Amino acid sequence: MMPGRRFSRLIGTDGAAIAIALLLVGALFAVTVPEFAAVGNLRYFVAEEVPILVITAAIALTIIVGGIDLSVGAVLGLSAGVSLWTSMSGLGPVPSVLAGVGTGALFGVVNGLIIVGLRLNDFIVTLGTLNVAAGLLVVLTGRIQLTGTDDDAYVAIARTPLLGVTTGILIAAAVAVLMHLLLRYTTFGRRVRATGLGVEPARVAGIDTGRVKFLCYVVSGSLAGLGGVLLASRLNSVQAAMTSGYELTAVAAAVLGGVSLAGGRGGIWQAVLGALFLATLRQGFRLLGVDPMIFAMITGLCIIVGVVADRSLRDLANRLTLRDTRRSIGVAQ
Amino acid sequence: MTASPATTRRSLLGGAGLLAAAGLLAACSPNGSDSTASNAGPSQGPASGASYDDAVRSIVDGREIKVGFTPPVLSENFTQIEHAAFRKMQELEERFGCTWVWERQSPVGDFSAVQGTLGIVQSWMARGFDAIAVSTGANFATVQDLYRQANAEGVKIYQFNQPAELYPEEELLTVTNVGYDNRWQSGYLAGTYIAEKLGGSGKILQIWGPSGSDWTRARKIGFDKALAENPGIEVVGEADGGYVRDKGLQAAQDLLTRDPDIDAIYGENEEMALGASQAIDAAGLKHWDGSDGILTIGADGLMSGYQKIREKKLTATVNIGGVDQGQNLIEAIFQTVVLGQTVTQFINNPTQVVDLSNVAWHEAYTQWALDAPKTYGS
Amino acid sequence: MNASTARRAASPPGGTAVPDTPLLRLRDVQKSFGNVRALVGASLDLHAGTIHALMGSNGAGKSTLLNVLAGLLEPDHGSVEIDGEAVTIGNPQRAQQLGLRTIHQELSTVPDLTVLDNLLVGREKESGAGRFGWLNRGRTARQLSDLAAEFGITRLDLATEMSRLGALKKRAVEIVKALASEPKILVLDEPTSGLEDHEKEALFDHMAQLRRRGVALIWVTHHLDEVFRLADVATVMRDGRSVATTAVAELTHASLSRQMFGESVELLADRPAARESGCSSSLREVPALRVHGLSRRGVFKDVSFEVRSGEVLGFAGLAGSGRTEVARVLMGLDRADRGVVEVNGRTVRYRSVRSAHRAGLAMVPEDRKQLGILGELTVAENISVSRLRAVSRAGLLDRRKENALAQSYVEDLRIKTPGVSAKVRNLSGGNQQKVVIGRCLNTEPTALIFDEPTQGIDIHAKAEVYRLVRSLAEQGAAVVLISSEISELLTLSDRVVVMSRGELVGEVGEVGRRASQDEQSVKDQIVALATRAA
Amino acid sequence: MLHRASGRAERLISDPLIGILGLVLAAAVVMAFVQPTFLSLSNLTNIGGAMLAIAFLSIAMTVVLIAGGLDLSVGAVMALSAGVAAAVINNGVPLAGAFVAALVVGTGVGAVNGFLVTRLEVPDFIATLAVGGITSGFLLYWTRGVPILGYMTPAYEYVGGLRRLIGPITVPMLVLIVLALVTATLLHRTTIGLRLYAVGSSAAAARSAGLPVNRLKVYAYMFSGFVAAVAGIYLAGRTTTVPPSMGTGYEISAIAAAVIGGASLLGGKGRVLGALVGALLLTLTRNIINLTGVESSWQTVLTGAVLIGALLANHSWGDLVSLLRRPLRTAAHTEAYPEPTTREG
Repeated sequence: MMPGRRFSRLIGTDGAAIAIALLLVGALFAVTVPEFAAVGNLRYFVAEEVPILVITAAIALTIIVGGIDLSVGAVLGLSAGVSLWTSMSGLGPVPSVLAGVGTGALFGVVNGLIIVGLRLNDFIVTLGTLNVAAGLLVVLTGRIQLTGTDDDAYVAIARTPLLGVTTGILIAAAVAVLMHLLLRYTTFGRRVRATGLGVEPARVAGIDTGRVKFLCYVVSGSLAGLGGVLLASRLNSVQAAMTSGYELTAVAAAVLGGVSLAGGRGGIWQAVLGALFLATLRQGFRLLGVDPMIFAMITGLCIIVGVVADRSLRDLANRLTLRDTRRSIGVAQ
Repeated sequence: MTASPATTRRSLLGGAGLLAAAGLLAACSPNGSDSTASNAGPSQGPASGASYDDAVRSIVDGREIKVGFTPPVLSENFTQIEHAAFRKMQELEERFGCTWVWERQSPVGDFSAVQGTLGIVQSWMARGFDAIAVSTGANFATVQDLYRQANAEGVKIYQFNQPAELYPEEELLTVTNVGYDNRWQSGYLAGTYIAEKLGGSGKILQIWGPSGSDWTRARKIGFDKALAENPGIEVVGEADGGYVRDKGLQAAQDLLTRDPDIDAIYGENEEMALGASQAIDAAGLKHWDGSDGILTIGADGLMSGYQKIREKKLTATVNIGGVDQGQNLIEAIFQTVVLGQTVTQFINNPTQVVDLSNVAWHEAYTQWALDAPKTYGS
Repeated sequence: MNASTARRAASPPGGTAVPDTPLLRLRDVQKSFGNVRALVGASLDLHAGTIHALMGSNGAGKSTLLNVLAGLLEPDHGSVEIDGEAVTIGNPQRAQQLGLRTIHQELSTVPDLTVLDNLLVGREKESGAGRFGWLNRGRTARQLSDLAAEFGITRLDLATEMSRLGALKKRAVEIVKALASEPKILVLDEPTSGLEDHEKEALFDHMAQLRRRGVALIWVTHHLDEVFRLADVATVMRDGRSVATTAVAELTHASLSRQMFGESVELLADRPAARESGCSSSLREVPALRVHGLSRRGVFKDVSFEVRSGEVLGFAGLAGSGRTEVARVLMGLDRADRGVVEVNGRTVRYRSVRSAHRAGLAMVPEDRKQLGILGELTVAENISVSRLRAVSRAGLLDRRKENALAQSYVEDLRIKTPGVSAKVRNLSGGNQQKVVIGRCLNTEPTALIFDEPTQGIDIHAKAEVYRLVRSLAEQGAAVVLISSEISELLTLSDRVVVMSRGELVGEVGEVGRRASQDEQSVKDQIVALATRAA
Repeated sequence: MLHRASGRAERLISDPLIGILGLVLAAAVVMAFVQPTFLSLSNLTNIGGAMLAIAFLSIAMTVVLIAGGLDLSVGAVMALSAGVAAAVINNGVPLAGAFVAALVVGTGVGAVNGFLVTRLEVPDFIATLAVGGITSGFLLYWTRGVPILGYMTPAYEYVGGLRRLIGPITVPMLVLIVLALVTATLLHRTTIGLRLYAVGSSAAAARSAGLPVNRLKVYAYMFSGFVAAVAGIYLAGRTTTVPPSMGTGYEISAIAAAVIGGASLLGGKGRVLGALVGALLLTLTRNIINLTGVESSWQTVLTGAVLIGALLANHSWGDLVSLLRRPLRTAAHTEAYPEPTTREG
């Protein structure tokens, strides 16, 4: 009985599946590809994934609240451009960061206003703003070559080595942790989860779901902006369409991490693990010398298998928990 | 058909080493010393004598050379370059006994999948590749950091088909850039060709690649120079064709509708020029026949483009010397990695405007590369 | 076969010899979900030309049984026979082939299709769809227009998109659709919910007519009056079992309710003694909740009432009369066009859905599963969610505080749960309802609205909810009770107001003081008010 | 009779598509003044030709959306089918055989989508995204990134619309018209169409009504794959070469066009005519940019703006009309967050 319950709790823990998968894949690559676990290599490839990690957290939040923000990737690119442009104009690191995050936040506000205020479909609205953001970056880079700032302080934002990794990685980790805490341990996070489970019951429970959603889009946009700053700082260069398709990777990562597209279910760190899992696969296959074309196919398969496996595990855990619950309170029916 | 150009070229290379050296000389940047090219023995073919071969053989000592090759996107152009490289690799392998480990990875996506290129290069660095050959849509600044790291780790980076000429040579962190000058060897050539054929005056359309790419910028500089030299040529419309045929076609179609009275269309790459050519057909307009009609010119030097030139659907294209790029890339790698020589920062290859008058040998030369008997990598 | 023979044919199983094979025979049907036994053993004999009422409180296993009949669930054990032959229903298509047709309680129409297309979906062949599934709309329209007209669906309506119809007509469409397929066995799951009186009458006429034609009807209903009026046989289910099948002629109200509720029916009947004093003492005070001239365009108008502290105000009325809508406006879920809401003499300003809670209003909503619980959240999270400020500091949640709070409610309300961190969706209906009540109490409301608080919960939970409502009032809360069960209103309320067609049409005062023999007359009074023509 | 007619007229006027068409017309009128060639026959023909690929795919997407699904793989399937058609022709198979092969491949990938979404219950967004990735990855791997060439024949030039049939009319235009009519007929005049709406509107309700929900969804995905293959066959002819990146980004345009045309991501809504109008609006945006000489870098920005604008028009046109006609009617339910269905209490 007890081991059974412990087992069901273990596999029922959100994110157990993705954590195990990540560990397995990581271990597999560490054994088969000697370069994989090398510190420098790990550091590099995690640093490369920083923008994806950040927008995965962002998109996961909007999915959990019952929407979706497809514009994160393009907004990340635009914010990176605006931020680097600001820095190249000699405005110093603080205004540059603010410009980047502000651009993201602005898009978040616009998304939120249109989706909540006008009650339009989030998928389509953010698809529209995705195009707007991506297009604005094309316009920007068409006017100014964003080929690097001389401001060392700006470049240092993401690149400074610290605690064996870089500040960029630390900031991304901090974002993941903070977002997790926000979702789990604050009243706002509670309202987000409740809203995601259903707008109507949440409203009945006295939650201003419109406001909660709006704020989620603002947070999502701001995070995309922050991700953009980190990207611009690390590469010290921004080009158009650099981040196209990031949003799809982020959605896939979040879903692999167990975030339900129906809303309400899943967590930030699980989604981030999903992103790390995809990144690990990519890096592992690269080091194995697998042709990226094949890799694209394998990733697709992994996503499907992952989603199916995650669901089956969850169903099993639910059944076990349900049985335990019924037993422990002695409900016959 | 395939055999003859191959032998032709071989004899050119082997029999007339002078020509090859001259070709390299011509391509070398002004400040590069020519000695590296001329005593780069391997290119001079078997005629150089056995003792030289044995000497090199003993240095090579059957070693394995690990090369990573990453084009920005998989396309006909880069396939041609890769196969030309295979030709040279096989030649060196047979002659000097080296073995090649070849790995090609390209980021999946479009030209802008810049992060992918960086990740690929980094993983090759981690795996201790001897030489990493890069062509990327990433602009100069984006890759600098990674190259610096590579230099620090002693990994040699080679760029090919990269518009590095836009950047100060002393800041380049590559062993060499095997390519051509996009400004003067491509954009300018196309511009002057148009001006010459049109007799110095006419209305033209331009279809460019994605805004902000280095290739586009560089070719535009050259084209603008040609325009400045030929004030009679007037640009009456330009559009973004995204480097793909369908968009090039639509852009050309729209522009032609507005202004059917056009003398020439410049497609910044061949795909878009071919799209423009189709737009001419669709609009029921006449292709250039040597004196009349709409002239179309692209740039790349693809087999598919040559075929269209033969069909008179495409007037001309700038062959950017893909075959020579592939060959010289391998040669540079052999010279620097195995022999420990230096090469110039810019190894610029011959380019030429190809039209009906000279398409035959360009086509045959490219086909020879594509028919490489041995391919490497997975 | 006429009604009387049908009635004879439907003598209880195990009784005297059955003269003819039943059209449908269920024997010991069982169904479990994981470890939960939803059907412990259901048996039923259904004869052609009879109306067979299927009764029982929610959770008794009726819906599981219906799903078996609809082909949505496969039983684990037991047999299903149609015309004496054992069959496996398996899927809804098969059910229809067997002549079994179910009208589900939930609306299942397609909003973007026209009424005619909605009538067509699922029975295209029968409506003359040709090869390649070519639809024959004209024929369908001809076939069904008379039938549809009886339910108030005009020819114009047939060409109208479903989304443009009101809820009542949508229900009518479903009924027409089921009747149109001329089933041998028709299962009706609370078909009258949402119907107006004349529509109910039309439906009853149809049911009677179907009976004459030899169709067997299984009719799930909670309304005893309707059963006595129309049904031939009643099978009562309790705790997943069919406990009794009796010819209606042999039943009385009392015997039927005893079958349904077991002996514990008295539990519901006991009345609090100390009510009068509590009520009268608060009469002089400012009303805890005062509503004046509240209107919402097209939904209800000019609703005014007061509830005093310690008082239970019952809201009676038919489905669709506007009671829930008034409650939603009070809670700030919908906007009023006009009117004033005062709590303790202070006007409530509705800015967001939180305004009502802040003002001291709370609601236990109807339809617990859809509107009440947040199933994926834990018991503790469900209880604290309406007043997170109490368990947080500066926006940070204090889990210990939250759990302690929840624990206190679990004990006070006797919520059966393995712990406060169990997910609410795993609890039984009654306990879920108690969690929602706990959530409301946690907002320390001045006035508390209960909207159908005992819908879908078992008899014991019902009794506990009753006790809770009473003790809340005794502790000084003003309670608004919306219920469709008149006896529930009579049991719990001090006064009952009646709504009809969006208006308050009358009040039955001092219900609590009346002697129980008056009950019938009060009931009649309420029904008369509620059904009064506009 | 009069009553009925006025009901019809009212329905017509309050049709959101009228709003979008108004937008298109307004743009056309403005353009007619700004750039007279806009209304020239040749430009209109251009627009007609340029919208074909998106139009095909938006019809495919509309059907999937109606059935309550989403197909992010249409672009990749289009490219793969184009590749198959081209490669098969290059192997000496006659045109018809190649087309059949392409259609079979497209429909097959659609069936895989359907299987994943229905049997394995993978969310449609993820399933079709992954299948799209696998499909385009396969095409890349198969072609090694080299465009497929050399399959063009005079007959294929007709198929690709490079040669015209009569006047400005090309074969693919006719194919589109026929496909649109057939699809519209299927959707509105046959059992399966009716059932697709029912399934998309509420799978649960459809299931209890005895409809084979999963099978219908699979049909919708197969149809989508089939039409994507038609688009691929056409596009291979139009561009006379199949680069592996052919389909990139098309799925997004297809969704945009379908949604502009009134389809809903929540299922149960959408029309073929709407899909065509959506495709037209998107193509028009590009055409206008090219014609007016607006810097091409603004193109993406404008596309995004048009998408949101159209959604808005779609969303509030009915409201606007009903507001004007019947001031007292309560606002229509919104698409994204339907107001609570007020239950009978």
